[in-house]
Amino acid sequence: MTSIFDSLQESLAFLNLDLFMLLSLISLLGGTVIFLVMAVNALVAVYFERKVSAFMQDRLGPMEVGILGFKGGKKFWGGIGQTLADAIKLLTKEDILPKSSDKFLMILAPFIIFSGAFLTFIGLPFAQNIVISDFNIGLFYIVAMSSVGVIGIILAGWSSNNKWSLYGAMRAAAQIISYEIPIGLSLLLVVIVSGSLHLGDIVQWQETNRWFIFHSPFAFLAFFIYFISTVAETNRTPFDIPEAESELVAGWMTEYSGFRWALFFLSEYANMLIVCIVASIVFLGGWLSPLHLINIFPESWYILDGPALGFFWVSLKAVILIFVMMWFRWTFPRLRVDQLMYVCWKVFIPFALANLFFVSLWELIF
Amino acid sequence: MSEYLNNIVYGVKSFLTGMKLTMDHFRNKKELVATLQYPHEKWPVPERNIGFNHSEYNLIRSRLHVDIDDCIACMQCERACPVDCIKIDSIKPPKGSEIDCGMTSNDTQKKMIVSRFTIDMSECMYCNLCVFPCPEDCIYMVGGPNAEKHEIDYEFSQYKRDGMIFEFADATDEAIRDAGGEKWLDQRDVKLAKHNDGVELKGEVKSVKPDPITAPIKTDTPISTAKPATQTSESSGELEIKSFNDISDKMCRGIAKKAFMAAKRGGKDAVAILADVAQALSDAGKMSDEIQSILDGLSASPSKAVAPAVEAGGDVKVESVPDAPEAVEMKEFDIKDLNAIEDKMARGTAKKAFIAAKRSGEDKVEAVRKALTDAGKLDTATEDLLNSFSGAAAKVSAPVEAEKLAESTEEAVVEPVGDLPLFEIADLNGIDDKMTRGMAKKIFMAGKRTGKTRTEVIADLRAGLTEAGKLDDATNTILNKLGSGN
Amino acid sequence: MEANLVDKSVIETGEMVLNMGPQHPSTHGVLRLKIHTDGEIVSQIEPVIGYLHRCFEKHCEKLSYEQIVPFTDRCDYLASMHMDHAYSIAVEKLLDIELPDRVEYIRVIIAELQRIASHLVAVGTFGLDVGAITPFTWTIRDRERVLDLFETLCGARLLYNYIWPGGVSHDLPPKFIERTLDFLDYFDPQIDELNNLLTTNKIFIERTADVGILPPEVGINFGVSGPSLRGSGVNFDLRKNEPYSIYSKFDFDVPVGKGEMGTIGDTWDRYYVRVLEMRESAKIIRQACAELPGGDVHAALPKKIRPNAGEVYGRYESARGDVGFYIMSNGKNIPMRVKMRSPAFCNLSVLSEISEGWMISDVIAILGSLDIVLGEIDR
Amino acid sequence: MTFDEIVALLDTKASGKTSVIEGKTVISVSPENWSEISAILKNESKLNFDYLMCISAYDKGDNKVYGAAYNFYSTVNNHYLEVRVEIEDGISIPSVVELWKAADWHEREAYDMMGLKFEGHPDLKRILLSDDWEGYPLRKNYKEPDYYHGLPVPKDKSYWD
Repeated sequence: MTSIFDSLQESLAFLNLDLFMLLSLISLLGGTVIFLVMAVNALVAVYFERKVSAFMQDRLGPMEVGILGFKGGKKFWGGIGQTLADAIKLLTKEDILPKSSDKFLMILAPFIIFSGAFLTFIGLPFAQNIVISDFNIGLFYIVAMSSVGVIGIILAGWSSNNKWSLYGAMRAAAQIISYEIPIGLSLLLVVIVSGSLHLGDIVQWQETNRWFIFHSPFAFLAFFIYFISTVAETNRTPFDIPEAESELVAGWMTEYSGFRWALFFLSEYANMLIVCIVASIVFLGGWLSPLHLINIFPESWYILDGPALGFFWVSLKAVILIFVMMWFRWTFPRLRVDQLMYVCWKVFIPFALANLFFVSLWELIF
Repeated sequence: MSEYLNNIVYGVKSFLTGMKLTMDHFRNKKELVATLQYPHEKWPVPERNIGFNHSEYNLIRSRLHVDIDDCIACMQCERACPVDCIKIDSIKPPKGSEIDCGMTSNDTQKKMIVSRFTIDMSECMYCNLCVFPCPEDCIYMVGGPNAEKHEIDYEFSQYKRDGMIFEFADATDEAIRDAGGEKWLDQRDVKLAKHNDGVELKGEVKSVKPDPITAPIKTDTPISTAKPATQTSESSGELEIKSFNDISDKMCRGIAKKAFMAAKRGGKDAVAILADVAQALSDAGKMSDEIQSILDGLSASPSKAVAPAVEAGGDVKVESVPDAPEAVEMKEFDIKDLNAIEDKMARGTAKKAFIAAKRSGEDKVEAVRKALTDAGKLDTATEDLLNSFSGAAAKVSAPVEAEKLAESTEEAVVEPVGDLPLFEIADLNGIDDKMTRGMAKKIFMAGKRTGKTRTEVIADLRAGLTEAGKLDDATNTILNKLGSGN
Repeated sequence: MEANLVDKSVIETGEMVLNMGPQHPSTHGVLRLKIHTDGEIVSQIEPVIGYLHRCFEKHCEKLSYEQIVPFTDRCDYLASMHMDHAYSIAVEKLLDIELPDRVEYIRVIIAELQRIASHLVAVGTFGLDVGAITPFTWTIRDRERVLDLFETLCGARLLYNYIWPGGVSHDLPPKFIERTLDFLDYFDPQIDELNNLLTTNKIFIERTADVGILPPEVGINFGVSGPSLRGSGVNFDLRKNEPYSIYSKFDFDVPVGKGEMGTIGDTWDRYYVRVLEMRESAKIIRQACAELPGGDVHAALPKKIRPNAGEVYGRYESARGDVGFYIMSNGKNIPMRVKMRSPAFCNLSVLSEISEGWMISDVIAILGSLDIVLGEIDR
Repeated sequence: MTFDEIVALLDTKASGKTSVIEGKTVISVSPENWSEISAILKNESKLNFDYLMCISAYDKGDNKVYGAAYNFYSTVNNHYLEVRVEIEDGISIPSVVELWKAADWHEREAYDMMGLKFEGHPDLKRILLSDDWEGYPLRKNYKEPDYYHGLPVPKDKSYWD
């Protein structure tokens, strides 16, 4: 598995730059790519979410705004330019910092959250060879980086000097840190079985055996624990208690507006994408086609697996998972903060630990 | 343990039920979509569009409409309105005159001319109560029997609140005059003038008079425009940092502002500040003709906070403010204008003279000037102020009379905006002499009962006490204090 | 050693006062709650009302009896018909008018449709309060159909001025009964959908059952009425116990809280009573539509309302509870005093009693289950 | 119980302390007897007025006499009673908050709007108007203030009338 970083290094070798310049150039290129991915993801996902929610709620959603006169079709694609218009609106909005807020931290917070999401993308493969930098400990790196954001959330809540924000930040800290544990335990299962933290190796294991979700009943359960915990990790309904618009106004984002708020939004949707891609790579066979569900087909059938289609499979799986997350959001009420903790500590963690034990047994026996 | 598991099972089951439902709505159930894409699709109109019978009347409450030809000015609708949003004036032709007011469509002979039929839709609460009592069926929410004539009007909007006042009467001034409505016309004109006065004010405090002296015109620009006269600031007698905004060059502006701030912090007065600014600018070598003229303009009228300033720079935008100069001239000399006088004592004297002049109907400006000269308090600033009004005085006299007329006929006298609230009776306790205190309190109560404003009450007090020879210095100070609002 | 690490004078622990409102997504209007909290736990609540005070009672002293009707509309803007009806009943009692049968039937049909519309908002916004957004849009969608019916009826969608002392302003439009029945046929399955989506949802039950329990005797002592009181298991409905208008002719049940998911009188019960009441209202409408007599609706409209000196206290079961109009007349065409006993005013007063010790999220749920309308509280 | 029975019962329990207003089914109680009568109304098992529906403060219009009309209902015995307590301005009425919690807000409202004072009320302050409001708006002799916090109160529509 080669990374974009490596291939760029090779292909730019003809420039005869010294190493420092070369690395800077490549980092710049890589960073731009990540930023574009995040921005496009947010644009598309917000539009998608609006339409999904609208259809589930017997509405039509955005129908008016178009791009360059093109308004989209009658139903689903109507108002295709809405999120673009929203983005422009957010960027041109007045930037408000409350008078008695801690200005430095308040400005800093969105960037911390943003860089948490940004850095995670470095180790995240979109397909076999489409990864910015290929780590040996890719899984570990992703889990570590995706929890950086919580610092930003606490800073945002604290520095706003608003009681609602503070509540939101405290809830978010408790929630995100708690849900790290079931996520970690579920991913540990995969590491035990495949014997590697390298995402490429994990997919390799699934290629030779089967999708990990079908490894054993315990792996099946682990997938759900992982997925629901990530819903909580990304602060989405039914676990959106840090935002809880009917209780805390807007939680830790209450005092933010304009560009800074847009950064929160960007990172929220980026986090969604990250956890869904990780789920599809680790549990759902990554860039492998659905034929790898159970490996019993003859060799010649696997033409669907080519490197070109890898990206397609990963994104398809991720999009389906994102849709499920949205589906959750527009179906369920919100949990209370103590119930949220109950679900984590009294349901998910015991189950995840039991899973770990039984999967180890399973590996010993079979 | 089983309860724990049961809970989980029940939970998962209920989640799946819910998710199935939302998925159902996502995939089919499109017929349930309730969205109406408003500008493209419009609300269907309920189909009851037959006649004016109560049982058949098409009920859309969108906008009131009056078929004025049918109106007999019976005032039923005005009386029925709970929020007084309908106003009807009518003029009955004198007996024996041959004016024909017309017939209604119900063949009723009209006996009056409807000179005014206004409906303020911004106050209407769409209760429909005015529709029912009408004997001629001429007022209705649009959508009635004349729906084809008057479209159903869901969407009427205006930029100003005044725009929501709809006038339905179409009687010409001629017709009204013929019917003997001169008096009504005069009253209407007074009201209109008053209204227009308010419109020009745009809600700003009327306390400081705009500068009547034309703005210092920059010689080398062909056209210069005075900014709307209403842009006066409340802190009269002070130079403001905003005044320098007219300087076009950024650098110069910065220097000027810096110098201004420094000078202001030093507690200098306007002239000294300007000198400082000029000094700073010439030190920096930035002094140009343009700036000089601006500074000159500022120093010429330092008592006016924002001098009507010159649009600096080459390209001058001509903002036509045709009414502004006229409005300036027509502004009446008000007692509050005297607040601009710095010296407390002088202000008191001036106000006293003003009130006295107002009562006796003399020329107020002259009276004030005389009183001040007698007291030896007439300084240049005050002189300027008075001069600014003496020109206007002649023209003012006509509207003043008109206003008096209006006052005599109307109960509602507009209270001067910006006057301070009436002070408490306890504030008079500072007066030492018992007799004086008692007298003052009596006057105060009388004033309060008749609903006078603070300045009026104080003027009364002053007049009353002077008459009794009880107005000593201490009392005067107290009154002055009250007059200035603390 | 450890004692030195924490300077107690700097780090103080104590209660925090949280101002919920007047601008807050879940206070259902401009209500302000001063909440004393210890972390998330609420120790004391002080509702501050009056932000929407519009001098209703003072207005009434300046307006004639007919002109007051539009103002009663604006008290409870989610159940305007009920306010009209309550006021009209009180004035009719004062005037001693006998109404034509058709008027009574029309009034009952309209009032029950309005009850459905009002409860739909109550149920939907309650879902919103606990974080479920989809049920809200579904209920609003259904309410819209009721409002359409009202629009054909009297031309207005929210503030109707339809029921007058002595009658109604207009007769039913053509096809109104058919359309009403169509709506009811459409509406029944929607309640099932709502139940599947929200009422029986595990998270919803966790959030609402056993939360904010209102014991019946406390409710009565505080003057709580309507569905909020019936949720506590008190079988008290003016339509049944003191039938006004022609409610004694109809066959319907009064749903009360049974504590199916938790304790009797909890938030879930108060919510579910409303859902069940919508079905009962539909039942009443069907019966009334079947029996609707003919006649002139304007027969009993008095030319001028000028009651004799005296006073009357009229009670009415509105969507929020027991509306009372206390009207004192001194023989003029303008009432001497109109006092409105607003149900939500009393219902809200019990909030601090039942929500202390719960969490902030629960306070929102409890507030939502009381179904207050600020227009009516502040008048 | 009918109104006459209630009156008879009250006569035996506290004779002479209540009177029936002529021509009306309303009982009048003087403020000094009100706390005793209210306790009887609430606690006497035959009466058992457990539901205080409404307290309506009213102004007789003579600038002197103000009153409060209490509307009671018994959810157990299903009967009604209206009691009036009339006072001269400045005298306070005993509060019934101890007996009916519903009275808490109603009494505050009566104080706010009509200036009736209730003795023994735990927290008698304004409820609908702001705390610094002057005067009691529902009194017949109430005059709207010209200024509120220095802001003129718009009373006329000069351009419109």
